Amino acid sequence: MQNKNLKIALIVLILASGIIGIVLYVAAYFFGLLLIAAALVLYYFYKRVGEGSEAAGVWAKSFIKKLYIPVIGIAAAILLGGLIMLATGYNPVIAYKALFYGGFVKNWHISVLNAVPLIFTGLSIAFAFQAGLFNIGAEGQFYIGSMAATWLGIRLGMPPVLSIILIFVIAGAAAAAYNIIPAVLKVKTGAHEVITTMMLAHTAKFLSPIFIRGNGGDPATSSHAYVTDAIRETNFLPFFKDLLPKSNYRLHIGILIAIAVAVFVYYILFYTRIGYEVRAVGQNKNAARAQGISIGKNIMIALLFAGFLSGLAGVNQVLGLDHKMFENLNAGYGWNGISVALLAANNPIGVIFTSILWGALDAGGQYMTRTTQIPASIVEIVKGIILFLIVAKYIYSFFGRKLSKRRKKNIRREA
Amino acid sequence: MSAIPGGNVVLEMRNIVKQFPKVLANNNINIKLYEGEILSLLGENGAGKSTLMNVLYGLYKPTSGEILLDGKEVVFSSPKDAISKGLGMVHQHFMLVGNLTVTENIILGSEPGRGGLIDYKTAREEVRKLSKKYKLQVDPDEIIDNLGVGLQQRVEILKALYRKANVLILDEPTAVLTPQEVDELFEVIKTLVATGVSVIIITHKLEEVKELSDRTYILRRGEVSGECNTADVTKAELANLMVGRDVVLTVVKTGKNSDKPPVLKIRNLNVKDDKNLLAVKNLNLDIKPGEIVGIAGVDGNGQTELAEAIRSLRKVESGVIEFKGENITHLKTKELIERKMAYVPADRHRFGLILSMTVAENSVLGYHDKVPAINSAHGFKMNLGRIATASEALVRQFDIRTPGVQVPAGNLSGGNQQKVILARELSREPEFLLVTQPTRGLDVGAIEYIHSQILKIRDKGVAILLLSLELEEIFALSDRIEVMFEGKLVQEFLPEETDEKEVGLYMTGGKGGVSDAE
Amino acid sequence: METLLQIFNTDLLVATVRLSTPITLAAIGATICERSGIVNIAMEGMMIVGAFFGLIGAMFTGNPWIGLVLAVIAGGIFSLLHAFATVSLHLDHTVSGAVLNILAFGVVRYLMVMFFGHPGTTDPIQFSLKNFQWAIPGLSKIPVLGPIFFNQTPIIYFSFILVIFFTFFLKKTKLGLHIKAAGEHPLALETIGVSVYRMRYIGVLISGMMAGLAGAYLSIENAVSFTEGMSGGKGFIAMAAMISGGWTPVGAFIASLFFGFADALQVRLQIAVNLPIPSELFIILPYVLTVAAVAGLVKRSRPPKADGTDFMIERPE
Amino acid sequence: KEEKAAEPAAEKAALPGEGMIGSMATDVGGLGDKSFNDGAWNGLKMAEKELGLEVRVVESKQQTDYVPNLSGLAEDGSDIVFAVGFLMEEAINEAARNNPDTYFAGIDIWASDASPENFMGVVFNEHEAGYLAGIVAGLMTKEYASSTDKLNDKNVIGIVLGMFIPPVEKYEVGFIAGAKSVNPDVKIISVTSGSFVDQAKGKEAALAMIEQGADIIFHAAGLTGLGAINACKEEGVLAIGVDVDQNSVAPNTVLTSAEKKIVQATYLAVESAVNGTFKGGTRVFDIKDDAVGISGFHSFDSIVPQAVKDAVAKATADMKAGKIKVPTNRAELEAM
Ligand SMILES: Nc1ncnc2c1ncn2[C@@H]1O[C@H](COP(=O)(O)OP(=O)(O)OP(=O)(O)O)[C@@H](O)[C@H]1O
Ligand SMILES: Nc1ncnc2c1ncn2[C@@H]1O[C@H](COP(=O)(O)OP(=O)(O)OP(=O)(O)O)[C@@H](O)[C@H]1O
Ligand SMILES: [Mg+2]
Ligand SMILES: [Mg+2]
Repeated sequence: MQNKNLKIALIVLILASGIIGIVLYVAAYFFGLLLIAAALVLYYFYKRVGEGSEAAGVWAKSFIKKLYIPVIGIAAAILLGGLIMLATGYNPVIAYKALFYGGFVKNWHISVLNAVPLIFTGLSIAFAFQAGLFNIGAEGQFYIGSMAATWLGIRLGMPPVLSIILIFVIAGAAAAAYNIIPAVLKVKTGAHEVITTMMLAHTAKFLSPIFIRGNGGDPATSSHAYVTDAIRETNFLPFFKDLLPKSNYRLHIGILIAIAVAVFVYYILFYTRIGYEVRAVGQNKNAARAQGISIGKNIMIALLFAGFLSGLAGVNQVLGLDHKMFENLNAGYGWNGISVALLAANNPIGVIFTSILWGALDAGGQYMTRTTQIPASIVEIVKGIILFLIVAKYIYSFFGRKLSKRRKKNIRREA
Repeated sequence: MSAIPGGNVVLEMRNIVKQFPKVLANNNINIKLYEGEILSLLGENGAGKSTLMNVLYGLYKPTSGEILLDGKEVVFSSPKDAISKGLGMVHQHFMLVGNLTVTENIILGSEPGRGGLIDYKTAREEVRKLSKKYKLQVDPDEIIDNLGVGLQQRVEILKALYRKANVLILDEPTAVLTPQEVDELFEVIKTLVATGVSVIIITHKLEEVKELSDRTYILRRGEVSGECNTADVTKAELANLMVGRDVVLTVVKTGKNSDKPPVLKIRNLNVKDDKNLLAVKNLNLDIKPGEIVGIAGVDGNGQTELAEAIRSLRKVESGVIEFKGENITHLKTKELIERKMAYVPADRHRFGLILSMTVAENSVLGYHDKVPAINSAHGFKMNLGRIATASEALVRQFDIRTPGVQVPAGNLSGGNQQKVILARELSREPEFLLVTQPTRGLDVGAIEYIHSQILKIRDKGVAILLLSLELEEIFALSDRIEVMFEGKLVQEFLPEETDEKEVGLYMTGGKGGVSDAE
Repeated sequence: METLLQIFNTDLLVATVRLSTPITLAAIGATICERSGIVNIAMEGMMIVGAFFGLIGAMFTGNPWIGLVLAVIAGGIFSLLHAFATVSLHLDHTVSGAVLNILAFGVVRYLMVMFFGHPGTTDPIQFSLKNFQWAIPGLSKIPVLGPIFFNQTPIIYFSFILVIFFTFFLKKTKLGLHIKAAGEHPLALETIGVSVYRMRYIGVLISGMMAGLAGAYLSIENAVSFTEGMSGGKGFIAMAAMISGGWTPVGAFIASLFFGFADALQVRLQIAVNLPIPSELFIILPYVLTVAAVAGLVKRSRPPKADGTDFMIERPE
Repeated sequence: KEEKAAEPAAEKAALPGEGMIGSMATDVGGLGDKSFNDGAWNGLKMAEKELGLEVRVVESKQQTDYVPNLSGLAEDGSDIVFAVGFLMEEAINEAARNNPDTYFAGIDIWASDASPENFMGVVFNEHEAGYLAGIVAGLMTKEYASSTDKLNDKNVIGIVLGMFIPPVEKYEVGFIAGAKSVNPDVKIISVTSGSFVDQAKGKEAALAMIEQGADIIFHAAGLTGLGAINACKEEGVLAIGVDVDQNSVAPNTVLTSAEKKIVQATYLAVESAVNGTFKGGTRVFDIKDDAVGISGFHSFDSIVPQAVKDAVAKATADMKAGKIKVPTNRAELEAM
């Protein structure tokens, strides 16, 4: 039992270096990465202490096994993207150098900023997927969340932390409420959520200008505000630069909130009754029902919580980055949220990484265009290919089978 | 109907091996079919009978081995090739497209007409001619979904005949038929044979083998364990070959009916089916503690709806269900579970388990919101550690063969999956057990184990309602048999005072409350 | 008020047909696809691919008919990815559809830059299918019906013909029968020797070609230019039309007309209603109606039984 | 940032701007809009030729790209960065504030008191151009409707707007004021499409107007407006273009265009940066500079009666003389 103290010490160390590492890293301090790596090594050590070296080995192996399809997919997509660039007259070496330098080094802060809303919409879509539902209209809930956050942000003047928390809760709830419509329709009439949430996304998008006009500009002289008034400064999310002066001035703590929420969603899904029921309904409705789990209730929970999470994406953009709401955002957080959720196989923790990857590809793509004038849209293709290759993971066994068949045939022919 | 040894061999399968990813379904099988004979393939569930025939029919590709037709080797790369060589197959599960007409189903894939168009007139004519010729009456324009199983089977046979099959494979054709329909089918088979068709029939019913076939192959665990002229062997010998040991064909029940007052009372129950028609009509039933009531009936006579109504998975139109004096008609499934009412559903994959979840997670399904699965009575956080320990105990107690409790339930074999369900339901000390088709698709060993477990809790005083399509099972377990026909309980029997023939007669409406007199 | 009444005229109905055509085409395509058992939510993406290639063809050859053919081919080829993913790779249909939508928009954006040097939108083309508007002699003179049905542009005529063709296709042809069987009970079809895979590939291919045609309508007949995102959710509205239409071509056509009407009305109401009502409230009308339609305000019917299911005879690990 | 420490001090080489970089970020409309994005890009290219600097352009895909693109262009070495379009107002102020060593210019964007020194707003009096276009439309649709069979006697004209932002509003109210000044009974249908990039939407709106009898349709809707012009072409009515001379889009349809000289304005801004005369604040281009107005009538020159041309000339003179006060927003228009 002398192990016990060692274990506690290890946990504290892991958590401390992990959290500090993450904070520093996302605030664009690269040695944060070292701390994160240290935390991982410590965790490995902790596993050895706890369950013997074998368990740690199994854990590491299964982790690596989980990673290899994404890694192959990304590598293949990069290769294919390079071929496409070659075919269309660009130098892929120059392009990728700029892309990675821009996305992961020079403009890392933009990658992080891009990732924040994606983590939320990705979580939203992943959570709904776990319940067997496809929240394809996350973008709409994002708009609702943004509107509610802006409305409150302009008006709420309580002590800072309190009103920020209130805004998070209320605006998230508003977005959740928006998803009541598809949820109820799904439960009562079976209307497919792919169509209903999608249509409601369009609706929310078109309604936002009305809201913006009502909350911006000087109503006496004009009715054409395309942007709302700024929210109160007390309602801004804190910036990293206040604590860590070298950090980029736009980088706000939304990324930490996002990571925390991702961990929370993971906990809900795999450690609580709600998550258990949601997954049960998602994986086998009939069995869940026969064992007394209410399908309707869990559809409601899943879609509402998904709406809440997408709403938080909007809250973060408003409170952290824009401090107001624009018309015609053209944000595409809904579609990209689908990508990151699928890439992460609907695992909330995975969503963090896939979102950062996506954000970095975008940021790097812009950097690439600015410096080399190679069109950033190549990134869209690379993203599409990555997605296809990872999601269609049977593609490897499919071609593997084809190959082995041919080989067999050849051998037979030779015989 | 005598065997024709030394006649022409129309078909031969040599050294057939079929390996599925995890199962060696056929291991080096050799069979021969002579012209004009009825050959039966006998074997317990999972022995590899269907697989073998699907290989023959070109649906599966054999891992190795060859098929000879009239002495020449043939390779079937799809059923199309097999059909063109004169093979016809009626599958274990009907291969009929429900929303198409009889004619469309029969001609599907070999439609008359030119240039991609279907000549419906000719098609209908041909179907009429065929059904007249073989005395298989069906309405060519009826939609399949509107037909009963007996008629659907006729369509299946017509489908094969339309394709001019001279070798007809019938995979468990009698499983869903009433005894009377079985007799009719056998007549049809005999007329077919008289016109020169050779027939392979799969079954695991010994009487049918004896009654119909000339020769028999017995399959066991993917291998041929015996081959004989049917006339030369007894049923007991066949059974022995089938399972590889002497089988006790009836389980011995001990104890007697309890005389306590009933715990479950059903009064004037009416339930509708998916088509919004009354499927359960004015049903009354009592079950006492320590009693097993078996409901016998042909599939589709309202058993599913009854079970679902009791489990509160289906709306009750009218009537009352009472449990221990409490009206539970409109309670939720969850509340039934809280009242210690357990349920073993018929279709374990669809209703019993969540295949992608682990054995441990499955072992608390339905009880996941009760201590000790969660930390407290109104708990939120699941107690994963305790769930794992408890399910490990169940695995040991119920002899569930699994590599561990943290593997997906889908990785287990059918029998072991069923054991997971049984373990989950029985370990909760239920006071009532609704059990439907508990042994479907399982082998004899597993069946025996499950039957003994059901009897064990009966002896502990649990009231049990058993719904099964297997009359044998009903007879083996029930203290009291109720026959269900067209949504009603038409007759009650004590198992020792009746036999399968008599019950079968009631099941098919041959006797009892057929007319809707009221 | 006077203007409000004024908008209910033949022009409104002509606009209804004009606006419903892309929905009709996509809805029929989706119908055939789902009858074969594959759910295709990538109609939107396939439409945009078709629209883009239609414009490329029309612009660079000067011949809109070549554009039309190219659009149909491009939609078809793109749809084969969906067929490959869902049929051969056994991927979940919705997931594949979502991925392909994303891929389609990415590919088109890149190609925009390749061809035009910028994303966004292209110049209008001078010679489009609009130039082939054809008033059928005699018939086009019938009051009301004439202008609606007999004085139209090519793809609108095609859409009428295709409604009839696909109705006939499903009812009377061997291929149609096989496709229906593939979506209803695929194993039954396989056991009589017809390849379910092939039928489903064909079903998806038809939907892709129809989506391509719908896209061509958008780019080279209606807007006579290409804009990223010009499909504006019509692919999804088409799916709603397919559902409301009970998975039949005629039903899909009628439902599409309804959505087209909502859209046509919306634009005119903006003009006619002189109240200070934000125009956005009109714009959302078709979307709201779509939600209402799938929610069952329109008659419900049964989807094909094996719709959205995977088919595999021997399941590998 | 270090590498560009060398201030844009005029280093007298062959061409004054050599070694400098001028760049722009488009708004979501992007290049190819035949309007202000294209105009600004042409201005930069003109500067490339005349002044010898390197030019770069980057497209913005979405609202959130604006700040990174503008700041990024500065960080990556540009000496002057253009933000094109009113929608980038917030972004350019922020970028300019955070990159004090780079010049920023915003087309259609006002510099406010809070704007930093290194930011120049370049704006136009669109309402003056709109006013002249309105006079042409107001006269042609009624009094001179017989001069071409593309016009009818219903006395209805239309306006298709993109997003409702100040430059668009100025075009609209100027147009209405102009039309009403010569034709008080004219019915003017105005539709806000909410988009600068949706040709199909613009077309459908124009078609609906034509159904209502409109025979001249003006647009201030970027690409959306190209759809409107197309509708006019198909239905055989007249259109009035915007920002640049859009006659080439549909020569027999576009009667004239309400113009603002973005190319020149952009060039001038670059030049000032190269010369070191760049000044912060707002630079308004108006009719007195001949920076706004209407373009020629091209093939319609013989059809448009002299009286119309005279009316335009008179209004131009009056505006220059300050005798006409053109409203700049709907409230002012209402008040008239
Ligand atoms: N497509 C398949 N993939 C993998 N395994 C299969 C497949 N089909 C059958 N099996 C397995 O092959 C074995 C033989 O199955 P088969 O269906 O041939 O049995 P059977 O003798 O027909 O049984 P039953 O009497 O229940 O119909 C079983 O273990 C079964 O689980
Ligand atoms: N259709 C199938 N697809 C994939 N795997 C299958 C299939 N059918 C069976 N298996 C696998 O084959 C193994 C044996 O299954 P099967 O149901 O035949 O067992 P069994 O030998 O009949 O055992 P039991 O006596 O418990 O029923 C299991 O691991 C099961 O997962
Ligand atoms: Mg088995
Ligand atoms: Mg079988």
